[in-house]
Order: sequence, then structure tokens, then C-alpha cells
Amino acid sequence: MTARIGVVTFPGTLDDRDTQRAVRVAGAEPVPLWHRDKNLGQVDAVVLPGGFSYGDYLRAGAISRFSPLMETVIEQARAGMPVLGICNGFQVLTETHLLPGAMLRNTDLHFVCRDQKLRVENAETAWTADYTQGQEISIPLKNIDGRYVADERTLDALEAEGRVAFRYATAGESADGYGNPNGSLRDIAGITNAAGNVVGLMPHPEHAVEPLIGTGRTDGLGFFTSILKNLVNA
Amino acid sequence: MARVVVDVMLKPEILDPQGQAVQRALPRLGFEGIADVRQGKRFELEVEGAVDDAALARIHELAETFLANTVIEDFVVKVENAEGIENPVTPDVPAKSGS
Amino acid sequence: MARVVVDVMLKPEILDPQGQAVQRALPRLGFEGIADVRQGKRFELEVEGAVDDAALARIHELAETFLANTVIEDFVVKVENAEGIENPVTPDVPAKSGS
Amino acid sequence: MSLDTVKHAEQTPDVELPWKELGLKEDEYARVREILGRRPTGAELAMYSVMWSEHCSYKSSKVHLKQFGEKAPQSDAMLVGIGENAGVVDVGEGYAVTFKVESHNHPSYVEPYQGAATGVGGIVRDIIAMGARPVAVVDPLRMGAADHPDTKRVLPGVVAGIGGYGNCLGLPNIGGELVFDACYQGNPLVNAGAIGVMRHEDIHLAKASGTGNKVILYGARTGGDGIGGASILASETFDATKPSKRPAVQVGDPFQEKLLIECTLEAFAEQLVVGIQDLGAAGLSCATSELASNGSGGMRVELDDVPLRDSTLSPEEILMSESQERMCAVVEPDKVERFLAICEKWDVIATVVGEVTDGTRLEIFWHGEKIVDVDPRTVAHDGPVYERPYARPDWQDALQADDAGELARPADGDALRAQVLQVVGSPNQASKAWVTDQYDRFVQGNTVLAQPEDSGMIRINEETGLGVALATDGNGRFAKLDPYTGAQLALAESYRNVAATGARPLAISDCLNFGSPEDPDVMWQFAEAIRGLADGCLELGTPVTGGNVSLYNQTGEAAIHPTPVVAVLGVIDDVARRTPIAFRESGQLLYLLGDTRQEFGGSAWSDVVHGHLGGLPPKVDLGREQLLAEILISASRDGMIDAAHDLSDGGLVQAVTESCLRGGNGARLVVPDGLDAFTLLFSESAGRAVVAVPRSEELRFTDMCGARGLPATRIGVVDGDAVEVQGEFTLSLAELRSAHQETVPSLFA
Ligand SMILES: Nc1ncnc2c1ncn2[C@@H]1O[C@H](COP(=O)(O)OP(=O)(O)O)[C@@H](O)[C@H]1O
Ligand SMILES: [Mg+2]
Repeated sequence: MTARIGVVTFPGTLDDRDTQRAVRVAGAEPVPLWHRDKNLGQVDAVVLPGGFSYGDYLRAGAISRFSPLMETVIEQARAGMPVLGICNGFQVLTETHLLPGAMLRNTDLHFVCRDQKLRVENAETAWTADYTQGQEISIPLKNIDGRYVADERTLDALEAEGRVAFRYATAGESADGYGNPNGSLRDIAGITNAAGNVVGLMPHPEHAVEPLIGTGRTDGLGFFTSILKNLVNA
Repeated sequence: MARVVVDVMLKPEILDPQGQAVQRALPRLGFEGIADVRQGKRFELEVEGAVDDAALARIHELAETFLANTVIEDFVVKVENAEGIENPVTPDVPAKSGS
Repeated sequence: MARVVVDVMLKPEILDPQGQAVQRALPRLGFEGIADVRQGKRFELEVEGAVDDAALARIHELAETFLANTVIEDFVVKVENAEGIENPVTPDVPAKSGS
Repeated sequence: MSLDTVKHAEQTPDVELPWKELGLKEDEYARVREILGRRPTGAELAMYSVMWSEHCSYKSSKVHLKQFGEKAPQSDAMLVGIGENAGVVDVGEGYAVTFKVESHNHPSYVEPYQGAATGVGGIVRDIIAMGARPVAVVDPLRMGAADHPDTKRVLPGVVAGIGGYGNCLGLPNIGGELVFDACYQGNPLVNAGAIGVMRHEDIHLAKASGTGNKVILYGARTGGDGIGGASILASETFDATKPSKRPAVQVGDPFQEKLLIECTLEAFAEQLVVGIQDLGAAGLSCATSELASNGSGGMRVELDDVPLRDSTLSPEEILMSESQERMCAVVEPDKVERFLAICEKWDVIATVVGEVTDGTRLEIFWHGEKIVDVDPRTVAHDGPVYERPYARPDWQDALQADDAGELARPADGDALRAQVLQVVGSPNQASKAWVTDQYDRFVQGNTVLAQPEDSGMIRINEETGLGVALATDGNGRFAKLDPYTGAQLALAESYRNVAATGARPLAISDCLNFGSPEDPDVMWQFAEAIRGLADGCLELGTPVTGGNVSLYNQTGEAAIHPTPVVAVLGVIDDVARRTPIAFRESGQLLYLLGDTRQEFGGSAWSDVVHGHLGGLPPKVDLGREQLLAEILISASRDGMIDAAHDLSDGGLVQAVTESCLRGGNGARLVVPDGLDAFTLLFSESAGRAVVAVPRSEELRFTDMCGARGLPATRIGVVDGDAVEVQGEFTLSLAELRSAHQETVPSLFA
């Protein structure tokens, strides 16, 4: 039986179809979910894709998190169901407080779209098991509200508990996709909850699953194959 | 140091998609009885020295030429007193957006 | 119809690049003597019916759960009187962001 | 005063109307009276005045534009031609593609962010209105001098607006241009283009047919935006108590537009739509009169049913309002419920505001009274047509005589090296990544190529790899020197850019940006440019599917350079065969295709090094362009080349620099016999490209070029980490990179 992975569409979600394609490319079955429904309909995991839900008006993710579907997602996530938030999805996850911290306007105040180098800091979450600790991957980043902030105590706790899942790789020249693109504290690009089932990140793995398209790399496919293995083994 | 506040709001006749999005979300959150929501910007300026008429006139000019785009926005300049109450300033220069 | 204003500002310890961008531009525009600029949001709510304590308490809750993200932002709720002067509300609920 | 109804107009023939203030000429107003057989009502006058404006009626350009039809090449690809919201071409496998470029120049100068944003919004609605899903946008831009303080206000705002709207809409930005020139200082050009994809059977047209069918207005509420003219009518003449200032600038709501896209496509998919029209310039006036005149019956509209944002709007203002993010659909009565349900699903306000009647009139009612009763054709299609006088400017000869070939050339290798750095680092030749990195190029997951490639490329069919490519080009300097040739050079460059990526050019759209048509010099430039473009399209076999004319681009008496921007659409059977610009493999051989001549008129070198504009632009040979394109396409299909980059402004050295930086590899160049280094590097002769050929393919490739008669000259090899011109100079990639990449951020970041 193939795993069924729900992909949520809010009004203004943009990357839902791409995410469904990425799920398909990885060999799972994508299940479109609509924000007004309460029922998740037998899915094994949920992805909150990128975009500008509700135009990112008020704050990115602030309005979507009150949708009926999110009530169920929050409940299920607390019960252990794997949830991945990409970009706008990550912003929704912080607004729901499933993940700590918040996302603010990039320090240079511009939307930034580029091929971004990331370091995998935690290869043990439900969504990162196919990567190795310390591995460097390159996937597209595209946002204007991507600056991760949290108070020092929270940041220290995240580090101590190994919950920083990805960092922007700062080693090389920024022109080549290295460097912290938005002023995120401690170069944090993505985090996980304590249980490792809820992961959020700003860059877009779903845009890096086919060799021809986008950046021409497939470094993002690991997210979707990780979850497949996780579900099969579960 | 004194604080001068500049509030910048879209003109009433201009579409405010952000305010609208907030308003449309309210019923879903269980809030009723709010007929309209407009969202604007608030600038807090910490001014060195005295906030006299000359200083206010300069801030007014700053608001008009830079903080607000008077093609689509109105602004109000206010001085915040110790209690946090903000008094709109109506010096010789009109406080509402001119042009 | 009464107007209630909710001002939302980033907490002081959080970097405010928008405010900074304004401040950095000031010398170029020939403005001096402004030590700091912070940029926040202003919401104007048109409230149907009386703005009594109960209504204010509800708006306070709205601000706390929705208009502001108290992880990063503080807010103040104010009632605007006829002269346009805004009185910060300090009911039983604390007016500065709680949590 | 009371409502100006049709009845009232009949009874009060002598009431003076402010036709002049609304921009009508005396004879135009007389013509309106003649058409109606009475004086118009205020609402009718409002409709005629906006629909007969230059912007909506093309009254100055019509007589010239018709050449695009008269000289149209035979093409099996055209499914819908000029005249609809956007043209549609067949790209195979049952797919059709619609694309178009439009201008939003003036609003973007007043309010750069919103002006540019609503420009994107408008062109995207044109695409949806054809039945297509929008799949990409492009943004050809022209700004004032890069170091002028006002450019620092306008450009960042325009870029943020295009990004803010397009990114939020979920459309990848796959190309465009950014050119700086003092002639655009008071009148920047903000053109925006979009592409949409549909199945053949999904093509929709703007027409209202079928008596009893309902007219549904959906999207944003109507507010008082962009109704300058109508508010004169409403406030000053008809009701002095109204606020007389209505905003001339509109604020866009990309989120609302995203919902419009989704709900419109869902309604198309369920076949609920008989006819559809977007609301752009002239708002409801345009949508109702065009729908009605293109259909078979008449139309009756109840203006009271239009959802308003501002309850004080007068009927004239409602008719004129240019509030964004609105569409109008014609739907059969038994499908209305389902249509409204889909709108509700997407949180889109939708209202039945009228119906198709069996008459021939467009009738509009307000508070139960008839305020408009017109033949819709007379509003939408029978506007005035001007034969504006034109004449070759008396300064043209002197300009052309000022030959750029006479300019001082670099004395030695060191001077040449310095000029290379100067040119590739000049604002016009420098990398535009600071701009394009503010645009999402990945969304929708089908972007094969985007900036800084020669053209953008989008995959259409995941299974077969079918894709389309789009490039936009225009060179106002060339067009100033010779508008006929300049227009053809824009066409040729765009055509070449598409072919360089391996796609076959199919059809074009254009955006013609010119000064005042009332100036005979400008009118001559315009007439010449159209003649050049139409002749060129005929020769290349690429029909014009549609486009846009923007006139009155000038500051006082000074017109901008004539700036025809041409967008060429191409098709590629399998995007896996696309050719990028990057030199990726060390050891590959570099071939220069085409002939290099002493052509420096209007060149980047003459501008950057000498601040000079004069002489003649490069010669155009469209037969050669076609041959070059065939070679580039065959070579891509058969895997003979690994990289290709077209040569245009900046010449060979510009192209080599870009391809080296993109691939992270250097190049060693040898000046071929018969050319000097300076000419090799900086000439801007048309019909050329540089390609990287794997050694194993060299023979096959040169044989092909030889057999077909295309000059192919080996000029060097991909190698090392510098650009070296043997016997002249060496420039490290690091030095080239900083010259090329730091300029724009240092001006605007
Ligand atoms: N305003 C813009 N928006 C999007 N892409 C742009 C813009 N300006 C330049 N580009 C892209 O940058 C690249 C280089 O531009 P240009 O030098 O004008 O190309 P060419 O000379 O091949 O037409 C192209 O891929 C072009 O599409
Ligand atoms: Mg090119």
C-alpha cells in the first residue's frame, strides 16, 4: 500500500500542485486537502505547502491557521502524525505554535529567490532521515518574510535539544547560494518539534525533485523519500 | 528624548486589501460587531532635543515627502506625552495630508 | 460608530529593518536629530454599538490572539475620542502585550 | 440635480455636457450626438469618452496597425488573432498558448509599486479571459539614467511591485529587460507580459450570446479608483456636493486575483461560461460594450446590483471605475447557481448584474431608470480613426551621418581590456540579478530556463516534455537611428534569443512605446516601426498575435526613444533538449556563427565609452536570422552543442562574459583572420551567436553549418578561470564577476 500524503490548499497557496508532484515523484500518493474541510481523510502525513495564503496579509500564516482543517492538523500533529511546513507552511506552523518562534521580514526588505545552500543539522526527523548529519544540500529559497526569530532562551533550547533541522550554509561566497539570506537568528533555516514529526523550513524542497526543472538539482527529493520510509517502517 | 508618532493610513477611497482580509477573518474567529477594519503604518520617531514648532514642521515635511505617499495615503503627526496620550498636531501646516 | 485603534509594534529587542531603513535614509533627505525610528502597524476598527468594558476586553483578546503575534510584537488598544485624541485603555486586562 | 436619464436627455437637448473636459474633440462629440440622434446622457458620455480615448480606441495607431493583418504570414499556428484579449497559437499535442505584452508606463511613474503591480494584474486577467491558466510573466523595463536620484525612487518601487504582485499570484517570472537611458527619466516604461496555456477546446472569447443568459460580475467590489474623467462629470457638472478628487492610482490585491484565477479556471473546467471579459481600462463600460457588441444579442445591465466599496459612487463613476481584480462572465441561467457556488468556494464575491437580451441595444439602468441606451458597437468598435500627419524628422539625416565608426578606438591591449571592464560593468550591460532575484522563478514547478538565459522556457506537458519559450527585446537606440530597422532588430533579437535555447519561433506580440502621436516626427517613427515589424514578421513567418500601443511617452516636448518591444514565442518538443548559455565543460570549442562587420552605431560600446548615439544601426538580414535559427534548433535537437548565447548589445565580449560567469569556466579566444580584436569583441552585427561544441561533435556541427551556408568561425576554447584574448589581454573571472555583478546592487541596494 502506498503512503497517502495530504497536501493542503488554503486560499492563496501557490506550491500545492508542485508539492503533489514531488510526492508523486517520490512514489507516494498525493491527496489534495481543502482548508475548509475538517476531515483529513485517511492521510498518513500532511504537507503545508508554500505560497501566500490570504495574501500574507496581516502576517504570513496568521489567517490560515484559523481554518477548520488546521484544527485537525494541530490535533493530529500533537498525536504524532508527520507534518511538514514549507515556507508559508512553516509560517503557519509557527503561528499555530506547533513550532516555536516567528518569521519576520528579511533584513534587506526584499523578496529573495535563489538556489540556497543548506546544512542538514538533524537527519533523524520523520522528514530528513534520508539525509546525513552535516550534509550540504542546495534547494530554492523564495520569500520576503523568511527571517526566523525567537528569544534567546528558545534558541538555546532548540540547539540543546538538536531541534535546529537546517541552517543556511555560510561557508562560501553568497553569490553561489551561500550565506544567511534573510537575517535569521543563528542561521536557522528550519526546525523540528521535540518528537521529530513536525518540521518546518523556509526553502522549497518540492522545487528540487527533477533534474530538468528549476535549479536542475534533485536535492529536495530526500524529504519525500524520508517520509515514505518512515511511514512504511512505522 | 521625545517621541513623535506618524500614523499613515490609506486614503478612505483607496482599496485596503490587508484591512479587508482581517475583517473577513473576524467572523471565523468568533468576533462580530466590527463594521470596518483599515490597516496602516505607525512610525515612532525618537527626537533629540526639543519638539518645538520648527521640529514638528520638519517632521511633517518628512511624513509628506517620505513616510507617506500622498497619492494614496493620509498621515497624522502626533506628539506622545508622558501618559502615552497622543495629541494630534495642528500647527500652521495642516496635519492631514496635504498635496 | 466608535473607532478603536490597535497599535502593534515589534518588541524593542527585535530587529526592525524597516524602521532602520527609514532612519538610514534620513540624512540623505537632510533630516537630522532623529535618534531612532521604529515602524509598526496601526489597525483602525469601526465598532458597532457601545465601546464598553466588555467590548474592549474582546478587542484586547482579538489583538492578543490575532492582530499581534505576541512572540515578537507588543500592542496597545486605544479608543479614539471626538477630538482625535487617543486614550490608551488600561482595564483589568493589561494593555501592553501580556502572555 | 436629478438623474440624467435617457428620457431626460431627449427632453433637454440643449444641456451642455463637459465633453471637452472628458477628452473628446468637438467633432467626436458631434459624432456621438449623431449616432444617438440626441444628446448623450452623462453616463453615455462617460462611456463614449473613455472608450474613444487613445488608450482604448487606438485612434491614432489603427491605420498603421492594420498592416499586421494585411501582411500577416501564412501560419497554421494561429488559432485566435489580433483583436481578442490576447492571441492564441497552437503549440501541438492539443495545447494552445496565449501571450501578450502590455504597458503600464504612466501609473508606474506616479506610484511605482502600485503602478507596476497593477500592470501585472491587468495582463494576467487578459490571459485568464482567453480560457488559459497563466504560467509565467515577463517584465521589459526602461528607466531613466541609472545614477539619477529619481531612478532610485522609481526602479526599486517598480521591481518590488512586479515581484509583490507576481510572486503572490504564483507566476514564475522568466524574463524581461532592464535598460537605463536618460530619455526615459520623466517617463519610464513598465511593460508586462504573460503566457497562458490551455487545451484547444478551452479557448474562450469575449462575447455575450444567447438571449436570457446572465451577466455575472465577480471579483473585487467596485470603488472610486482610476475614474478621473468620470468624476469630473459626476461631481463638477452633475453634483457639486461630491468629493471631486477620486484617486487616479489603483491599489492592487494580488490575493484577490489569485482567487479569480482559480475560480475562473474551475468554472471553465465545468463548462459554465459562454463568454468572458476582464475589466481593465474603462472598467464596466468596456466589458459590457465589448461583450455585447461581439455577441449576437443586446444586453441589459442593472447598475444598482454592482457591489460597491463606496456607496457614494455615481452611476457614471461605476461605469468608469478601473478597480482592479474584476471579471465579467456570461452564463446560462441554469448554470448560474453552480457558477456562484464556485465563486463562494473561493471567497469571491459574484453578482448577477444583467442579462443578454434579444435586441441589439446595450441598456443600463439605475434606480429603475434607463440611463444608457446605445448600440454597443458604436461604443466599442466605431471610435474615431485619425490619419495623423507624419514626416521624417529634419534631424534624422544629421543623426545618421554622425558615424560611430569614426569614434576613437582603444590603442592597445591594455586599453581594450579597460574598455571591456567598463562595458560589461556599465549599468545596461551589468547583471540584473539584483532585480530578478526579487522574482520567484520556480513556482509552478515547470521552469526550465529563466533569467539570465536567452529566453525563459516553461514545460507544458510533463509526460512528453513539450515546452514553450519566450523572449522580449527592444533597442530604443537602434530605433532612434532608424525606426524601421530598429523594429526589425528588436524582432530579430527576440527571435534569435528563442532559437538560441533550441525552441522554434512561432509568433510574436509587441508593445509599442512612443511619444506623442500629435508630433509628426514621432508619428513617422511609429509608422516606420510598424512597417518594419510587419515586413519582418512576414519574412520570418511569425504572425503578430496581438500587442499594445503606448503613446504620449514624453516629458514636455521631448519624446522617449521610439521603443518597440517585441516578444517572440517559441515551441520546443522536448525541454530536455534546451540549450543554456553556460559554458559548462572545459575543453569545448567556441564557434562564432554569422558575419561580424564594422557596426558600432547605437552600440553599447559607443554609449558607454563615448556617450555617443549616431550613425546607422546594424544591418538586418532576416534570411540569415532564419538560417541561424535553424542551425541552433537542429544543433540542440541533435545534441551537437552544449551552450549557445545570442550576440546583441555589448557584442561578443558581453556574451562570452555571461556564458563564462554562468558556467564558472573561462575562455581562451583567438582573433580570427580578417578581424581585429576590437571589432571581434564589440561589434554588434546582427544574426550572430556563440556556441560551445563538444570536440566529438565538431565535425558534424561544422559540416552542417557548411552545408547550409552559415559562416561558423572557430574563435577559441572553454578553458581556465579567465577570459583571455590571445595577444591582447587576460581578465580573470573574479575581476569580470565583480565588474558585472556589483554595479546594479551598488546603485540600488
Ligand atoms: N526586468 C527583468 N525582468 C526579468 N528578467 C529580466 C529583466 N531584465 C533582464 N532580465 C533577464 O536577464 C537576462 C539578460 O537580459 P538581457 O541582457 O536584456 O538579455 P538579451 O540581451 O539576451 O535580450 C535575460 O534572461 C532577461 O530575460
Ligand atoms: Mg540574449
